Amino acid sequence: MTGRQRRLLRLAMPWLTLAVLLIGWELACLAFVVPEIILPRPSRIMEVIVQRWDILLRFCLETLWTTLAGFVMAIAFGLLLGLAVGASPFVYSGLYPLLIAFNAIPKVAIVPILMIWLGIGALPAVVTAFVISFFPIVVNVATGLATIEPEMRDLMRSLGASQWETLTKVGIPRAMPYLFASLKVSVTLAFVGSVLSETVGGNRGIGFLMLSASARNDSATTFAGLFAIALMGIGVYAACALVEQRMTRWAVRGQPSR
Amino acid sequence: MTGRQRRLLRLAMPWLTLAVLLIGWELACLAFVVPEIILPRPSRIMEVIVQRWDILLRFCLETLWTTLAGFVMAIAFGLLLGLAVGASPFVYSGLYPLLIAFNAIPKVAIVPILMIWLGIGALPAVVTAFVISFFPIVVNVATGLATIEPEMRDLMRSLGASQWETLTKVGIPRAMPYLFASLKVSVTLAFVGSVLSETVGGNRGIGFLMLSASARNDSATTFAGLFAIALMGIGVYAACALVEQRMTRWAVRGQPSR
Amino acid sequence: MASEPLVELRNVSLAYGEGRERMVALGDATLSIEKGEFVAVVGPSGCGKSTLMKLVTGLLPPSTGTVLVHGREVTAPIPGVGMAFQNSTLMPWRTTRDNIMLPFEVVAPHKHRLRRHRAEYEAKAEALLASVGLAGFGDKYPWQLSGGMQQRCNVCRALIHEPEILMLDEPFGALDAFTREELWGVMQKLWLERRFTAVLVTHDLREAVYLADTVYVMSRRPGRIVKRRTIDLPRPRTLDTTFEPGFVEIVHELRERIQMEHA
Amino acid sequence: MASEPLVELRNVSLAYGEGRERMVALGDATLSIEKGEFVAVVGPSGCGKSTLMKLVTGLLPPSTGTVLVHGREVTAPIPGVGMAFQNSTLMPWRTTRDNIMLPFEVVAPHKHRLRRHRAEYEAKAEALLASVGLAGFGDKYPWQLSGGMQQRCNVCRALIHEPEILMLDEPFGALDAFTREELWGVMQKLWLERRFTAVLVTHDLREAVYLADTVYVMSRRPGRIVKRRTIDLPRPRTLDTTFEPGFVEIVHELRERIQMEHA
Amino acid sequence: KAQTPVKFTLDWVFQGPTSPFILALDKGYYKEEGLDVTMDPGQGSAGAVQRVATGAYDIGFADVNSLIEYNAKNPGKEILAVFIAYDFPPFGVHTLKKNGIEKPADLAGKKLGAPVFDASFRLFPAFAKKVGLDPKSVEHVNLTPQLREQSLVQGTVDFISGHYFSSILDLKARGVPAEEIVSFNYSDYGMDVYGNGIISSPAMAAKPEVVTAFLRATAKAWKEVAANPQAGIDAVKTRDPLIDEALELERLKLSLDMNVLTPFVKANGMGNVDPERFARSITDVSEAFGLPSAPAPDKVFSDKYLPPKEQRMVAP
Ligand SMILES: Nc1ncnc2c1ncn2[C@@H]1O[C@H](COP(=O)(O)OP(=O)(O)OP(=O)(O)O)[C@@H](O)[C@H]1O
Ligand SMILES: Nc1ncnc2c1ncn2[C@@H]1O[C@H](COP(=O)(O)OP(=O)(O)OP(=O)(O)O)[C@@H](O)[C@H]1O
Ligand SMILES: [Mg+2]
Ligand SMILES: [Mg+2]
Repeated sequence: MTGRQRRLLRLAMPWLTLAVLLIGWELACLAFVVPEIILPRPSRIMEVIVQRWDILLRFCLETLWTTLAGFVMAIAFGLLLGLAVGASPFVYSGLYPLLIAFNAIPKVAIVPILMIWLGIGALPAVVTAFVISFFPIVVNVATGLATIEPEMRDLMRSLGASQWETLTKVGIPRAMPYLFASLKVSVTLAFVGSVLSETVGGNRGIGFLMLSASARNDSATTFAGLFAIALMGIGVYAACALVEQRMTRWAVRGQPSR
Repeated sequence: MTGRQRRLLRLAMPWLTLAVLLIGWELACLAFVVPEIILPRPSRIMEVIVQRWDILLRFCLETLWTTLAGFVMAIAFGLLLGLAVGASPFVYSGLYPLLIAFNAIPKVAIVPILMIWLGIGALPAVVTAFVISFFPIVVNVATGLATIEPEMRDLMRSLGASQWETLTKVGIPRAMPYLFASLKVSVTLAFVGSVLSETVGGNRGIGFLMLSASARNDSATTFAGLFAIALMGIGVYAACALVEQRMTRWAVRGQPSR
Repeated sequence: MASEPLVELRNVSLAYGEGRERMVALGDATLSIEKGEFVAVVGPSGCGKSTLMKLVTGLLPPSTGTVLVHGREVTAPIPGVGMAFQNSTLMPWRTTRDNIMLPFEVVAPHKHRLRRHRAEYEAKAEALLASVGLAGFGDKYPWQLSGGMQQRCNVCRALIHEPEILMLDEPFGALDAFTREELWGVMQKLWLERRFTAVLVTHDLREAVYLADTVYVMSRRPGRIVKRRTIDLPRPRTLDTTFEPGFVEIVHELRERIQMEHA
Repeated sequence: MASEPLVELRNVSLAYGEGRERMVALGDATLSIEKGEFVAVVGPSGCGKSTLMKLVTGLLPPSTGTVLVHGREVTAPIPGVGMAFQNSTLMPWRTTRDNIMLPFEVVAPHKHRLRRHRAEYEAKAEALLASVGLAGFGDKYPWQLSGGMQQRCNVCRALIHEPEILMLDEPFGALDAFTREELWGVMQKLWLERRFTAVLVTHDLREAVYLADTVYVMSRRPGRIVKRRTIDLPRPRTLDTTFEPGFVEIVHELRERIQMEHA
Repeated sequence: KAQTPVKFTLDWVFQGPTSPFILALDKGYYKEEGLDVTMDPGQGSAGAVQRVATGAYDIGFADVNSLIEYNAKNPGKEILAVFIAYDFPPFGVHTLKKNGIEKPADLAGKKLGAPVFDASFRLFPAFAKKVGLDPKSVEHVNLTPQLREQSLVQGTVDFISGHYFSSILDLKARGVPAEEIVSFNYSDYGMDVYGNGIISSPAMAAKPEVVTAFLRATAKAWKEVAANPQAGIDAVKTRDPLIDEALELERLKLSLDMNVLTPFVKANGMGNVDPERFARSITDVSEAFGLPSAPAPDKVFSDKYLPPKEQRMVAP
């Protein structure tokens, strides 16, 4: 294969896999006569999406912005906390167990309490998206800092660099590929968080749409909602991937570009 | 501070933070007269735990083993998929968007379908824990492989090493600290997954306990359940941390040991 | 030297990067290496010596020209090579001994035998470590070694599986004169015993002349081969040889040729 | 030399590791460095030269003994040092120019001025790069440079902010003889202009004698200082100086002292 | 005797009102009938219907109105209810005195907090029609059950919908005195709909003797619980040891009084329907749910699985 062909194939791959998946799903549904109420066929879901794209779009946009707001907060907070945890063994040993504990707790148990405090609407969705998604960023940033090579550390110390300078000039750039890796996990969690919050209370977003569709036994619409979330997830991922490609080129040097 | 004092302080830190947190919570509840049904005070929760520790323990063990089973599957599968994604740019571009899409979907929408196929009981809980928790492992392993230094790659190629040997001899050990980082995220998600599945169906595990407690407004018991999950999370974390310390010592060389 | 050469480079050039970034590192190199020949390559810094090594072993595909090994064109890294890279590539998660034993885990006859004959292989590693003055450091991690020690390990790893072709990229640069000269002796002894094919990149002309059968001198970037000098001093050579007029003369000759590149 | 020394080591020793792992790398070193003195340290591989450098700058706390700078005991890395580590620590995510400019971003007077005077600082970096023969490589990443080029960058980074104390750990080991000798000249010129205090670790005795005011010879591990030799050859020294009998004699003297360590 | 395996799903967690099933299981009434029953809690009626429809469960306990909706949307794949447990449904809307709502007409223009899958909420349009209220004049806010009563107390919403044996007890638990609570039970306003019943999967429906055996054992347990509610609570306790006994007892008593032991049941036994009323209820429900067409009553309920009347006389 020439380089050009490879590049084209790489661009086509996601679509190919997607097509294979959907066709397989469709055929499986047909072959096993799966009732629509359990698992609608993709063709049915597409039908619903085409029919109701305007409603879906409106609800999507509501979900999208709460998710992004929560995600941005998660990045900022995750970076800061990661820096703190990675920089000091005391913060590490003091906070890590608590962070684990907090994250092992299903957020669905906490969202109602959040809503009692924050009211119902966009705010609890943003907050849920935030609290559910910051942890992966923390662990990767902290690991990036904790594993800075002692040679680099010595270099910075010999220049009289402050802790903070070491972090920003060495820790962060060095951990950049992993920071982006964690963003991939984080953004999916942010979606889960805001959709979760929308199902717990309020009349907005894809979460509400899906819940009320499922209360009506309207599986096709519920799945259309799932598709919409998946699509938004991919969109945000694509945006991140673009930035990633520019910022981590050094780390995949000599590798076929991705 | 001497080294010994530092080490002691580091051991004490988690307990100190925990104590501060709980006391703060208790005081806040007292100060703002928060009704127990909304947010019980820690002392009340402890009371419930002490009174009913035997029952809690039984439910906990059920949750714990499903979680661990799912977690172990997630590690195995996450490693393999991460290897595939990290090793081939085609798999990368073909699978990553789909993985993102899949993970952005709230699993709560999928669990009922799972239950229809797998029946009720431990199996869907294990599967849920698994599907919810493999992704963080995939991204970190894949990133670890994609960022192998070309010098190391050249070394392995000059020895005639296969792709697989490069992965196991360089990719994995090199990414070890990040693999453990992802396990921290992953284990929390596994708990969320199995508790989620327990609340959707079945009469086992902490999830069931919490659901029925919250259905009858028994907040103290609900929170006792949350505490139990948090505790199990910390327990698993501690086990992982022990292994981590042995396996990633080289990466934090010259750093105060954690 | 009528037999077919082991490695042959025909009008090989190599450019890094593409478009505006493109930079020719090696221009039009033609050379051939016989089986069992000890070749040294010298030249100014940045002239493409390391690049040449990677081309010879197939780690880099040439931009133009062909690289032949055993008369066949090279498209993938050739097997059975021992390489000591310029920047030591020891793995920080392995002890020195495990680092050195890496080839045993990967290279063909050994990797199947390693499990059952572990002790034997470990003994071999220890012996090699001892021969470069690192006895007792097997259990240390590379980052617990000094720079020169790391470099010696790096060379050991290239040697241990007794490869047919040995590539050494400035293997003794971080060593003091005496340790270095000791290792010349070790290296020559090995070569006399096993008669592997070797390519040595070095900045030390005495080192080149002491060890090599043929010395190639390269020009400044983009590197071309500007001189080929066969060294027919008798073997084994000793440190005393290096003070003989014949030796000193060759060193001077090479030195002058390189100096022309610096004018 | 009656003035108070800038750096003073009193019976300093250093052991790495603890318990069974414990290994004394440097034993009982006493030396003092005047302000503006150019010191060279030579000795066999693994004898503790790099360790000594880290002790002098406070990067490592001594196991026993005291390190004084300006008469005060050192407990933290001392500021205003330029260090070129033995293994080049260039950052792969920065271009060569940005790597060299790192000290400007961190060291005190510069970091506040950098924003507004960026062009001026960049010009300085370019000039320095050009002086070591790397003109035009500012936009390349370190992994696009050859080993010798990386090493030159590494030295540039230590020099650029004109530190009062300069530590060079085998700075020219990966360079060919001519490039190396050119850089001796560059280094000497800088020193004559600015009169910084310098400590140079090297295996090249000619290099040590060419550049230094005082040469310390260390014994094998655990390293002790076994000889101190002041070089009072007139400055500026040139390449011709290195062929003068006085120079050659000192080199021989040092060589013999080191050889004793290898016996 | 060989045991026939039967998988049974509830609509919700184990609570007082569903205690008869647990009692029947624990006391071996099912076993006596040759049934090997496994019992799981559920996640709402719609889910229970789905579980039974897909054959994941053989028998379920679910709101008949959910069943009507399912059957209307899946013609040809109808699921049958074989036993009605709540002759009067526990549906209603609830508010607090301080909100100034005294009669259903006052609900116009107010804010309703309810989970979208709540049966009382879904039937609200039918209720509104009965009391002459425009359902569109009410603003709905989706709230998870955990939030519903709290939101009413906090004043975020003006009224809520829900099973009164949940909502009222919940409000009391939040410190609202009983006299502060205003409840409009749908059945008091001419809403003749039925509540929960036992539904059977198509496969199980083909084995009438098994279904009948299950119903017989269940009715027996219900009779026992009606006579001695505490026995029911003790049974729940075996499943969920952490329940608050007093609360569950109260809930059970409420549901027995208002949903189960109605005059019709006292006269005709538990499980059957009044055909006329049932047909009416289907029309009402279909309209409230906006279904394309109302399913025929015999596509929703069949009395042919019922054990004889004397075995269904549960009232003490
Ligand atoms: N990966 C790369 N990408 C781009 N350019 C490169 C790369 N590797 C080397 N070069 C360039 O190719 C030229 C030759 O490099 P090479 O490493 O072969 O030199 P060398 O002769 O080994 O020098 P030295 O003696 O300093 O090690 C240099 O100018 C360098 O900048
Ligand atoms: N981080 C470390 N941990 C443990 N031991 C170390 C460490 N660094 C160095 N050593 C040991 O200390 C001794 C001296 O090391 P050092 O790097 O100072 O030697 P050196 O004189 O610089 O040698 P070279 O000329 O080879 O660079 C060596 O034996 C080495 O094994
Ligand atoms: Mg090179
Ligand atoms: Mg050193």
